[in-house]
Amino acid sequence: MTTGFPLDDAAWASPWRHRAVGEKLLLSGGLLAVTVSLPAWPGSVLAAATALVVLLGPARVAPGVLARVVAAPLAFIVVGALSVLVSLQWEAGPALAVTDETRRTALSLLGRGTAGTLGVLVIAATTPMVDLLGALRRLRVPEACIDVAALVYRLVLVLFATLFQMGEAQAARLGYRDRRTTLRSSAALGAGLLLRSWDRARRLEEGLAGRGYSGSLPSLDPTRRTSVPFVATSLATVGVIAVTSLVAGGW
Amino acid sequence: MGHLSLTARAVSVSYGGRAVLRDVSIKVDAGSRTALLGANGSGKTTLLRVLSGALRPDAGEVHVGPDLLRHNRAGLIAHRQRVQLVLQDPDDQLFAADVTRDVSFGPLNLRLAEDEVRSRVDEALDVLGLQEMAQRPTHQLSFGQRKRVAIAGAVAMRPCLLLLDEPTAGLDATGVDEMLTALQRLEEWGTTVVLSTHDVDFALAWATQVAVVDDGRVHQGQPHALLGDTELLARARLRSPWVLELASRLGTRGTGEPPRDLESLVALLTDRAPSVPAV
Amino acid sequence: MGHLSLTARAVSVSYGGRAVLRDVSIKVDAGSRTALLGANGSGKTTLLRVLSGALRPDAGEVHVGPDLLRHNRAGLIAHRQRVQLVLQDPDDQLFAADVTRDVSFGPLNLRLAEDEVRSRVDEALDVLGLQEMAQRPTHQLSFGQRKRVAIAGAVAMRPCLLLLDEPTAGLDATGVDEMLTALQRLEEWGTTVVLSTHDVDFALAWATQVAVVDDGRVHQGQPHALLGDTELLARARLRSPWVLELASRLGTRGTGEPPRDLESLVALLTDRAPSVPAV
Amino acid sequence: MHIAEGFLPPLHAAAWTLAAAPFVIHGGRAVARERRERPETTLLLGAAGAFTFLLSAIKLPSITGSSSHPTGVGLGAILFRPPVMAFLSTVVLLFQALLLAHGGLTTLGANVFSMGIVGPWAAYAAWCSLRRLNRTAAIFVAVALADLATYAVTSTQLALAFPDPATGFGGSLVKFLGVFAVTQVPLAVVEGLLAILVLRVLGDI
Repeated sequence: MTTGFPLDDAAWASPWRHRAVGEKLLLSGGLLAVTVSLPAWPGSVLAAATALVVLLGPARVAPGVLARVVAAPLAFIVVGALSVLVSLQWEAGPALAVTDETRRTALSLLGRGTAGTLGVLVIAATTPMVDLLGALRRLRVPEACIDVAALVYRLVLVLFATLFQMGEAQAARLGYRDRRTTLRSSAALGAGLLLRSWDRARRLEEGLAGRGYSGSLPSLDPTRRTSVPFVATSLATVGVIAVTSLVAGGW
Repeated sequence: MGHLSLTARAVSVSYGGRAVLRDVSIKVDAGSRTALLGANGSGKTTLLRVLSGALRPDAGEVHVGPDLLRHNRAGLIAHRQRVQLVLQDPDDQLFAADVTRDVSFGPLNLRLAEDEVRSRVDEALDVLGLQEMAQRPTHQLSFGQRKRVAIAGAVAMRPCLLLLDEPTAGLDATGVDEMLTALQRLEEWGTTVVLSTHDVDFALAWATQVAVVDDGRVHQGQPHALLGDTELLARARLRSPWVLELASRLGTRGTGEPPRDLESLVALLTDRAPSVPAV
Repeated sequence: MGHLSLTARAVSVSYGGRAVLRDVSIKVDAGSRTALLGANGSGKTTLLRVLSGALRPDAGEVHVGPDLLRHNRAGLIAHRQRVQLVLQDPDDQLFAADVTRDVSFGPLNLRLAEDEVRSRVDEALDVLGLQEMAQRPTHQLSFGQRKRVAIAGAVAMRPCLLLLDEPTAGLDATGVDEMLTALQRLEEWGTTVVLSTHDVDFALAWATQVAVVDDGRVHQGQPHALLGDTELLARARLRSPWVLELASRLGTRGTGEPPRDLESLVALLTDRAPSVPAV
Repeated sequence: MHIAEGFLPPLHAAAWTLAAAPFVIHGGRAVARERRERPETTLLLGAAGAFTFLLSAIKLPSITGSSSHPTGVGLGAILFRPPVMAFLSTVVLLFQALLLAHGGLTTLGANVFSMGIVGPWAAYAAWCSLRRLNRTAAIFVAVALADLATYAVTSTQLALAFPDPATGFGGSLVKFLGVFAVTQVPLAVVEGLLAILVLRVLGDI
């Protein structure tokens, strides 16, 4: 059974899962940094290509999963870029125009958005959420906040299964045959979800009390050694992209 | 309602690259009692979801009587009025505050007149033996009662075929007895029931047809043939029904009709006793 | 750890005016295997919660060995290091994203050093046969595996007594076998296990002591005495174990040790055969 | 509607992060304080966060044909109050970025500002001022306003980053508001109706 979150499944199954979070963040963050801050051509294209090679190569993310995951953000990127491409003029009434400048900005947005999304996937598809939260904990983010976030993760997975089954059971009884029934069923689903969320929290409180729960949720993070070759390769790759786009960069 | 058979042909399903059902075919005869047997995670629930139309298989077809199930709006609406699936956990299926409101959810979606909705609800509660609970809030009911309310919600759609995922799981002896009574009444009422279970003893005692799900493949046949096949059962991570195991260990096999429950085993064993030569 | 007995004396509990337990006493001997039998809603879980300290009874006392359980902070902390309760639904106890993180929760709350925590986690996973799953995400485990992880979380507290609420409910044959192996290893490891169940066959085969919960009252005794008492069982809405039922129907009762599972029943029945005078 | 990763120039991304930070830190502090006083808070907040995240997975009946999902922040603001929503929305947006590739990390601050701060405060203000007149109407207005405010702020953020070469910020704002109105305005209406029904099922109104 799938969990409903292909990226999460990919992260847990990733060959890079046991790598130190810091080194993966370095690579992902480095790609994001060059994408956002350096000229889009050729920086974004190089960053996007690098992220794609990393994801499909050593990180072994299935191409189908990748395609499914990028579809939604890509829609936003395209719509956003199109809005920038078309300039709204005002000469005796509204008029639309495409200029060299808007074309360049739209293209650079397309490049930056795509490269940025792929860059985030380098960390998202290789690192389970809980490892990232562990890293935040080491960065001195307050314990209480990390505990809540970790619990949100676990409960999302538990409750998603519930939500999915509730929706399917409603559909079986024709709860989504038209707009009216859909709205009614969605509301029952939302209310049911809220009640089940509370119920889960209450039962978990009792379940954890026996093991000494008193508000905090400590757990043992695995120790991971940073790989020098990985860090060096990441720095070199990001450096090459940065230098190339600074030297050859147009816009 | 009327009697209709349900058929799946060459159905394959995979999740995230893993094959859950491979080229599976199954035929549920109208009026039969079919038990779908398999270990947890064997694909029983997936097969039920395919049969109910909730899951569109990667390959293969589902037919109700002569009609092919089409996974478009109209096709699913038609299919769901004939085939209803009830999931294992009743709490995933009860949305309304009380029993009557919950059971009326389906009939209301069928756009029936209020009178008709009421009579459908009464009928469903009656078949499931829940009339006295009609006004009770669902969360005050026992687990076994909630399971029956969930079934009543499906029954109010007046399906020809009712698919039940693990209807006896988690029930105590009383709960199982009440569920058996309900199944009996559903049968009299003209509904063909398919249920999944990992309880081989229950399947042997109840079913007239058995399908064993073993690692994504389905073997269908007579209860005694399949449940006496120890090799198949071991492959499917199921144990033998104790009546068959005992009959075989005591060497009674082959003498007449094989036993299906305690009563028939006792009859068989006491029949055999006189055959031991007396002094 | 060490061996300690667990006793409840004259315990009464009521929820919202309804008496759930009335003047109940029970004694769990160190090293015994105690099965708490009862229908759903009979009060089994409530009794386990009282024994674990999770619920303070309206009246009555709980003792571990010679020590009275006091419901203050220090008393509960001391009690929970000796007595651990594992609930029926593993998702009520698993909060962490992977197995090791979850099992480490209890030992970390005991403020143990990291090395000690790690060794406790390893030990608990080892006893439960979960070493290979140490790094697996919780949500990808099967129901049976999650049940064992929940038990491992309790075992990492190194209790003398482990209370398991319906450990076999919802498990298929393989899951039950794995659970039995785990119970066996817990016993070898020196933990006394008390479990609740409504499966009379399982209780007969496993337990050395049985307590039947019948409408808020508890009857404790030897498995054969209680599980052969058809009147008591009927009152408690339980059926008879099939081996005892069959033995009684075949008239073997009274000839030597009563059977407790298929093997001993076969031995009994085939032993009987030669006793029929040969020609 | 979240701004995708890489979409905002670095200065804008940093500025919105700085703008959101005080609210999120305030929310985080409130969480820590709350927990010291009531230990069960962690579990309730975890459930509230999971609920908010999953609410956005419910598909709503679409009026325009495109599928839309509730943001949940309006309902969340009424149920859990805006300071807590600032923190919970940050968690939810982080999870959406990493579990669904929806939104981004450099754009997290901007998205938190629109969906986690302006949206909930707008909802809460509407709820507080209208609830005495008519609770049903107050819920509808609060939840719909949370959506509309979120959408207006997101469009403003994009317009500030990409002013139109001819008509500047104003022209750009008109463009972005117009383009995303197709999905966001009907969503606000439907989510308002949904919130009324949810609270009615729960017996609150």
